[in-house]
Amino acid sequence: MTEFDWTQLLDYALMGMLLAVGIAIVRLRNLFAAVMLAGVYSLISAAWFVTLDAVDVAFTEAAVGAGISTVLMLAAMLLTAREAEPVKAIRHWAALIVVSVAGAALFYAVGDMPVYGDPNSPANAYVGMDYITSTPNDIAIPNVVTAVLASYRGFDTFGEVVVIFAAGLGVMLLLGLNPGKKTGGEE
Amino acid sequence: MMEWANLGAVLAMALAMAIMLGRLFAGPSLYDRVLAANSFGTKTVLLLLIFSLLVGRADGVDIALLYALINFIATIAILKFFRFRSLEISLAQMSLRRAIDGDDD
Amino acid sequence: MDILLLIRDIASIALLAVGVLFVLAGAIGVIRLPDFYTRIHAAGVTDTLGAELIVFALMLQAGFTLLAAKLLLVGFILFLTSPTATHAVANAAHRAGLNPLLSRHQPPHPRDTETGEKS
Amino acid sequence: MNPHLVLRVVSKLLIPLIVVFGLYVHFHGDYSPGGGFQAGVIVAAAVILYALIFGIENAKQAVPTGFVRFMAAFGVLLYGGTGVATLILGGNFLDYDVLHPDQAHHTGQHIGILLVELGVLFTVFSVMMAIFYAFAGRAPDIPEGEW
Repeated sequence: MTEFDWTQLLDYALMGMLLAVGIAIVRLRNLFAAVMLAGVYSLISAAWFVTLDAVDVAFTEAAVGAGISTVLMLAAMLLTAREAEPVKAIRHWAALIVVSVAGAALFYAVGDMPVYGDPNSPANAYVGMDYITSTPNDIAIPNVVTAVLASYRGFDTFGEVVVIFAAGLGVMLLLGLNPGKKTGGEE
Repeated sequence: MMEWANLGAVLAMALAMAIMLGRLFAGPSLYDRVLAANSFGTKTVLLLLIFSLLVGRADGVDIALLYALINFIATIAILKFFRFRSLEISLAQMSLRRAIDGDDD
Repeated sequence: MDILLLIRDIASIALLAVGVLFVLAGAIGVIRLPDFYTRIHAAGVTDTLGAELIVFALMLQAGFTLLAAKLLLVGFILFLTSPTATHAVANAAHRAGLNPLLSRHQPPHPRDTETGEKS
Repeated sequence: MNPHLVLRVVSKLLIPLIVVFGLYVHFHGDYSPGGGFQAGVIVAAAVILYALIFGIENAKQAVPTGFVRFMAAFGVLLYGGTGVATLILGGNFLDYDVLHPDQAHHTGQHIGILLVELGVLFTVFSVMMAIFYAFAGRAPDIPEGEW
């Protein structure tokens, strides 16, 4: 296993692009460009998830992050400003300190992380391995992610659906589904 | 031999994506950025296609298919919502102007 | 049989190389050309052709499988959406009044020659 | 002439394709990546594309707001109802094995997962549409020649 795995070059390229896009989003004043770059960020991270073999996550990221959330944020931006307000320099420094401390803590923690794809890591060893071995017997469908989401963790998914429904309910109650009809005559 | 060709193609796509990113950051007008973002999406689709054949996992093709569709929708949305604001007309001014003109299409 | 496989591989590599060349040329054009309307030439035209060539190269690799059908579908969708998106961007920029970079002869912008309802 | 003739023709071709792809993602979710959540988002994206190109008023005729309101609740009801059905049939809550007598091939699990994901699809689709209608419907719709 001494041969160099050339596909990891792709991982480095994608991570470098993620970093560049993240910095650019922070630097940009124009909110339209920032929303567009956020979509591009989702696109790159989804491609990166594919190279890490997390296809279900990549699917969600592609559909939600790059597609729907871009459209919804643009639609919401019709009602707000299009340029970001300049921020005082002192607040930049405070943010920099917080980010540096948090980043240092994360770097410190990286040493304890298991190797990527390590089958003996705590996340993979016990319950994850259990799902993978027992899905063909219990559920008999090939996609383990669907089995875990819909069957093993059906309660959790039910909770998620209720959360999404509550979010939609909040939007419907606060903004209404036919806003043009009521307020159109007054303006 | 085939693997090396695919690998080279994947890395070339990543290079093209990086170049597009340069135009995306620099682009003087927003239309340059939209163009770069759309082209970036096309290159990501190609990267995913070549990558999924390179490693022999067919799942990447589904995601590429989704990208090709979603990318188009995002581009149209940006164009539609940007045009409105590009004239520096606020929402109130626009509805006022339309009320005066009386064009109700 | 081996000869056929070899021919298939060589054809696939050739298509892939030409497609990658087109895509890279388009990328370089987008970063190097002077104004928006020349950049859209570089991006729109080469993207479509390069993408189709790469998709055909990958279809040769996939053989007669479901994968090849999906690749064909991706190619079809790219063939539809890529030129359409380029057209929409160019149309929007033109309507917004983005002027092309011209050397000496500056014709009036079409929007100014319309019946002047936009003042 | 309509300024967006090309867009209209192409999106008329694409919108059915996107919806069919969304349904493929849903019903093929057992075998390949995807599921109800992604499918709901994709189908909502198709309707949003229609709304972007043909106007929000036309989209509201195709997918009425009452339908959106009904489906958002119906999805949650379908999910919970599947659980209650398994309770009535004698299993645990959301234990799909009792839904079908064929225990050897776990057909009940297949049916249960499809039903549950269908509930997710309905809710996600309608919530996405509701958010889009609520935000994009507040601004005056951008007329044809303006973009």
